[in-house]
Amino acid sequence: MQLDLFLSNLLNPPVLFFFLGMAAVLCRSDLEIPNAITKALSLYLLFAIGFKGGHALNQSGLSVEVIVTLLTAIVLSAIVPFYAYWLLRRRLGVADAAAIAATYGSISAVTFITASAYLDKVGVDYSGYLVAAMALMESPAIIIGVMLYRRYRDSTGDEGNTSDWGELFRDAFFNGSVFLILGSMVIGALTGDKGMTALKPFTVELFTGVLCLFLLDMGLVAARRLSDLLRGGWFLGGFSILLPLFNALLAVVLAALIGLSEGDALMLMVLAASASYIAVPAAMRLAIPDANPSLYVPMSLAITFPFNITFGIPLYHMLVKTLW
Amino acid sequence: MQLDLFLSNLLNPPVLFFFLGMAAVLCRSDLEIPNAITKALSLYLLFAIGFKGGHALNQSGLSVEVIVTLLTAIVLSAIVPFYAYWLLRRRLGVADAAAIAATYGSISAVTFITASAYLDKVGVDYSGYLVAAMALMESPAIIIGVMLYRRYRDSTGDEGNTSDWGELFRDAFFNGSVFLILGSMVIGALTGDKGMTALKPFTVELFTGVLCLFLLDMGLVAARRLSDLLRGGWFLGGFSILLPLFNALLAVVLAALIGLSEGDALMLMVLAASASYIAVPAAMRLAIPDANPSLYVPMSLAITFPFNITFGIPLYHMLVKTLW
Amino acid sequence: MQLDLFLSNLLNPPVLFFFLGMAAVLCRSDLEIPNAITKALSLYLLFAIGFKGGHALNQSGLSVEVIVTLLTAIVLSAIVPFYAYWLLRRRLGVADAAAIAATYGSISAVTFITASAYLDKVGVDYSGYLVAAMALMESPAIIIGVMLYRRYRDSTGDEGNTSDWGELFRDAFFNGSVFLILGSMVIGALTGDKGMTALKPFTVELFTGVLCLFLLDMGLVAARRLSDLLRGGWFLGGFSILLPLFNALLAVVLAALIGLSEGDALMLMVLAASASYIAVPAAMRLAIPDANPSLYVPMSLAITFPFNITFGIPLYHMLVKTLW
Amino acid sequence: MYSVKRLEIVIDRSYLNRLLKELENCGIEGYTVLDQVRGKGERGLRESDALADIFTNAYILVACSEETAEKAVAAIRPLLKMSGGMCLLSDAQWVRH
Amino acid sequence: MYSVKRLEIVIDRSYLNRLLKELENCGIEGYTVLDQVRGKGERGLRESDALADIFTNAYILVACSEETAEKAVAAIRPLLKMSGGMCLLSDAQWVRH
Amino acid sequence: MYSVKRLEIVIDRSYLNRLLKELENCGIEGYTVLDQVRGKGERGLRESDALADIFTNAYILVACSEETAEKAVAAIRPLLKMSGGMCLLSDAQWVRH
Ligand SMILES: Nc1ncnc2c1ncn2[C@@H]1O[C@H](COP(=O)(O)O)[C@@H](O)[C@H]1O
Ligand SMILES: Nc1ncnc2c1ncn2[C@@H]1O[C@H](COP(=O)(O)O)[C@@H](O)[C@H]1O
Ligand SMILES: Nc1ncnc2c1ncn2[C@@H]1O[C@H](COP(=O)(O)O)[C@@H](O)[C@H]1O
Ligand code: NA
Ligand code: NA
Ligand code: NA
Repeated sequence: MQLDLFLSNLLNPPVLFFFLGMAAVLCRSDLEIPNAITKALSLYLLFAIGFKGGHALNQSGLSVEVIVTLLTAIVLSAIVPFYAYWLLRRRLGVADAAAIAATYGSISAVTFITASAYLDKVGVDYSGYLVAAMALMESPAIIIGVMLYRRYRDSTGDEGNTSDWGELFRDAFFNGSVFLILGSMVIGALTGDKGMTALKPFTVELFTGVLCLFLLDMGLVAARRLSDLLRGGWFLGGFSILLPLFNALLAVVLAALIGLSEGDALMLMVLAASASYIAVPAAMRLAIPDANPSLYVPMSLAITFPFNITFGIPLYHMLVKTLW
Repeated sequence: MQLDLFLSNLLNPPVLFFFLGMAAVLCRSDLEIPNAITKALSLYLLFAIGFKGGHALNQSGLSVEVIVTLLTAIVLSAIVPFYAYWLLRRRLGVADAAAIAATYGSISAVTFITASAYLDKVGVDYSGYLVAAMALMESPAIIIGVMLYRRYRDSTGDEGNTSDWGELFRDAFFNGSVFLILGSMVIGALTGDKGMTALKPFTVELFTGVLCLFLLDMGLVAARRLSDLLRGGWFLGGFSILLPLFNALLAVVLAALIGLSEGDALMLMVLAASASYIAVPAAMRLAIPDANPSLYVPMSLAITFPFNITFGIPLYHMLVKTLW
Repeated sequence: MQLDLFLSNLLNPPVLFFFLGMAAVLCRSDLEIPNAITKALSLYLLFAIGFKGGHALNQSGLSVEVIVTLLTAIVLSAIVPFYAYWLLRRRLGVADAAAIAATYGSISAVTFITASAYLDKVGVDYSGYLVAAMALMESPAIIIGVMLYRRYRDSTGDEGNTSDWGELFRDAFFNGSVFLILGSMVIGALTGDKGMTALKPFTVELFTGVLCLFLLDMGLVAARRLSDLLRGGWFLGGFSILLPLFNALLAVVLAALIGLSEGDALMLMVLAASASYIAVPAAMRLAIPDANPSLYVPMSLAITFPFNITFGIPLYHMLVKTLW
Repeated sequence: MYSVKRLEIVIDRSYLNRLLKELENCGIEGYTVLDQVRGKGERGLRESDALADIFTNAYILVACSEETAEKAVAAIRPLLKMSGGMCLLSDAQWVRH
Repeated sequence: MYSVKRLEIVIDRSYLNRLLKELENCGIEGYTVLDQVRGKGERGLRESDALADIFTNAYILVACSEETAEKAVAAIRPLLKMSGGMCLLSDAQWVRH
Repeated sequence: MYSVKRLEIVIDRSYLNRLLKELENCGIEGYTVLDQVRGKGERGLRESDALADIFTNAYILVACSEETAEKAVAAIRPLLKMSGGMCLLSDAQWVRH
């Protein structure tokens, strides 16, 4: 039965398309997806997931339960960078440690989406308003990562870095993906059932198909980036799997404390375990220029992401099933 | 009840996404839509609206009523540039006045589409064949604008301008957007119900979703272009709102004369009130090179367009409701 | 009744959109589809057709009938280049003859797709697993074309050509389009009905619409490339129509021998008659650099393709109807 | 290898076709074009927005003989005057292959 | 025609806006930008993947007076040091129109 | 600042990877690539159509020492001969950062 969960997840078309993308790189196929298309697919996913989340919020309203869950999610994403930083400093400099810590405090929308496809498949419900939790978890880790960096770096050698806090907050809270998901959520919440009726064929019915194409692309990119990391040895590789597991554990404890349902607990775990490869790298490159992007990008994109969508999700589910 | 119409229009997802785009620029978010995607969305909209219009023509046939309506639409779009030019010459040179006049004689397909989404929402019918009216109203204003320019400009200083009438007619009647909308219309008319069955999921069901993304993009662009215009003072800003109002009035009179239905009258007003920001600017840049595109583009795109899709459409509807 | 088949095919929206694209070039319209969009449309089509084919294989299983059909298809695509080369050598050099032979041995997925839209329209069934035949027919002709070239070219003057057999096999079997179609097929076969349910709105319902846009684009490209060829005289123009007819005849004989159904026989003829304009040219440019791409591309794209989708398909159908 | 002039032109893309025609009239047989570049100059920022697709520049690189370059420069000046843009001349060596 | 300096810069696109601000501060009023180029240098291959969109370079071409060029070069050095990249100076003639 | 050679190459994109391999074999460690440019030359117009994606050029910019440039030029000649294309050499100053 346990194996069942893994198989159920692996035979999910989106997950299989991710591996197809990786296989294309291994076979040295010239399969390629133009950059503009990658961006379009990701715009679509953010738009659709935000709109659906907004519709769910419209249905559920802002109850105490919703607010407690959202606050828990924010706290969770703000704690992670602290211990992640502390662990990473054993091996890495301040800049790299801070950037990676921010990466793992934040989340990956596509991991969340893949988990929701998984839950649909195995027939477990989850609350649509968790999309709001996801959106709110993107930014805090960025701020904390940069705070850690500015607090602990040796004061020399960064004259070039002229970005101030104002810019940083803007990069954290108004970056394109956060903005689109939040905005679509607000619109989904405002337009309610009428809006959903008009947009359902576009946002709901096409969703899995677009997700497949996007994961195909992520597979291509992840496989290409992987080699960057493998040069770096085992510490970072191990970290990219063990930290998510620990984050998921922390999340499941919090989920139990605030009394989430089975599906919601799994989703919170997935959010905690996931790491950012879009919003955070863009912010880090500017705010922590001396951190090496060839570390933090492949860690989240080429190890944590595939781990989560293949083994992580069913593993977390097993755990929840045992505990609940 | 009047307020109702405005709210009904404002809570339309496409309109809200337009404002989300504007908000992104105001918040200095880095949200961006690649150019290739903008073009793809606009190709889709032209394809879908043309095809649906063609199917409607196939159903209605080319009755006297249809022909009278189409002729009225053409005449309307040909008259506007004359008085617009005359008004604009009070403040502007020949080139700018002629280019802006052409801009306001022509139409905006997306304004038309937004109005049709509004009518769907408030449950008022309109004739699908008006798409043909729209397509036929794109080009005449271009020709008349250039005629005015060539007639009244001082003959000096334009040796560089080598474009002849042949090129001009081609730019006016065969430019990409006119061609695609007319072509799709013909195909929709030829393939009738069978064609519609095959293409319905693509052209009809996805329509509102794609429109939302496109309007998000238009919001981004409009907000960026707005600053260009604000430097230019109040005359042009006021003109960009008052002329459309006047055009709508003229249209409603004509609509009453030829006995259009409530919905059709509204659509004719919307067409008259809308201004071009795709086909006409492209033609003007070539045919009236000494006109300043930083005037005519933001006027239509950043003032007239938002005005029409937020206040204009329900306002025109109120008027029609009062009169009909 | 015969004319009926032709009309039925011509009034197919995809075919009409192809001619709309050609018309745009003839009218010197500036209608354009960005390259990234062309690639996206083609990725979609390969993804969708592969996935549907895989689902069909999942339903049919790998019966003897299926295997015999696939083998026949492979053999067919491997024989064609030999006699095509022999014919072409009457007029052309080794390099050009070999490259064109490979082009005609291989297939065009979009021709196949258009034929399937035609069969849907006229209400004749065909086996979904023929998609596998199509995928398997893409590559062998590439290998054989290059073998012919390396065997017969005069040994001088090609020091620049350093590509070895390893690279060639990779280009033939792992090029992007072959890889994506085969990969999607495997995923469709693995995920069966569950996968199809999740992806149906995306892969099935949107299909005709996307095909229309893609054929619009192909019309644009074909019309532009046509002029390249017309300079070359009548031999190649005639060849681009007569060879497909002969290939279709050979295919119908084989189809009768192995006892295919009416629809399946037509599809095999269409595959044999079609020529590649994506995968093969890319491989030829590298492996037979001294062949002139301004011959083999427009032959397949601007003559054979339009011929097949307008006259070819109904003609082959007439023949099958007479014989079956 | 022999000496050539490198002609670099940035022009409003609306006028690209006219420019290329002028260049060909001057006997220029080779050029390379980048269809979409953005920039800033006397007429302010020029960044494409793909809707009103008239705020984009094209970049053209031409290698030709000095004589041809001079002819070309004279021929395209009126166009550049009308549309705005930039034209640079520099020296290079053409590698014969 | 008069002599100008051609300044060619390749820089991590994340820093493009800062670079352009620096250039404007030095009195540079015209530039042309290619937003997406890829390349290889001391920091290895840099090819965009559009997901983590931080592995792309931008290319900037500036024509300006020698004096301004020197000021600009001094001003952008710290930025290039931080971000990596390349800066080339060469000579050209500006064609007046 | 020190003197370098600017090598500009336009080549059929099908051969881009081979060209880059050749350049690296000659000891070139830095280059910048534009993957899609169009143009005209001896082989006529070359404009991408994204279907038969073999009618596109790539543009490569390399800054390197004179010596390396000469080696590179010799190495890529046969490739250019086979594929067509253009190769220009000019002078520039490399700005150290
Ligand atoms: N000094 C310069 N250096 C580089 N590019 C320039 C320069 N001046 C103008 N340009 C380019 O030429 C375009 C048109 O220039 P202008 O007509 O002066 O606005 C600008 O958008 C830039 O792309
Ligand atoms: N020698 C060179 N020639 C041409 N482009 C270079 C060179 N060195 C570096 N670049 C470009 O500058 C970017 C950043 O260089 P780097 O900081 O050295 O990695 C590279 O990705 C290339 O696009
Ligand atoms: N004289 C030239 N100036 C600029 N670009 C050129 C020139 N000649 C050739 N090219 C470029 O090199 C490509 C291939 O040239 P060819 O092999 O001569 O057809 C052309 O498509 C142009 O992009
Ligand atoms: Na996380
Ligand atoms: Na109007
Ligand atoms: Na064939």
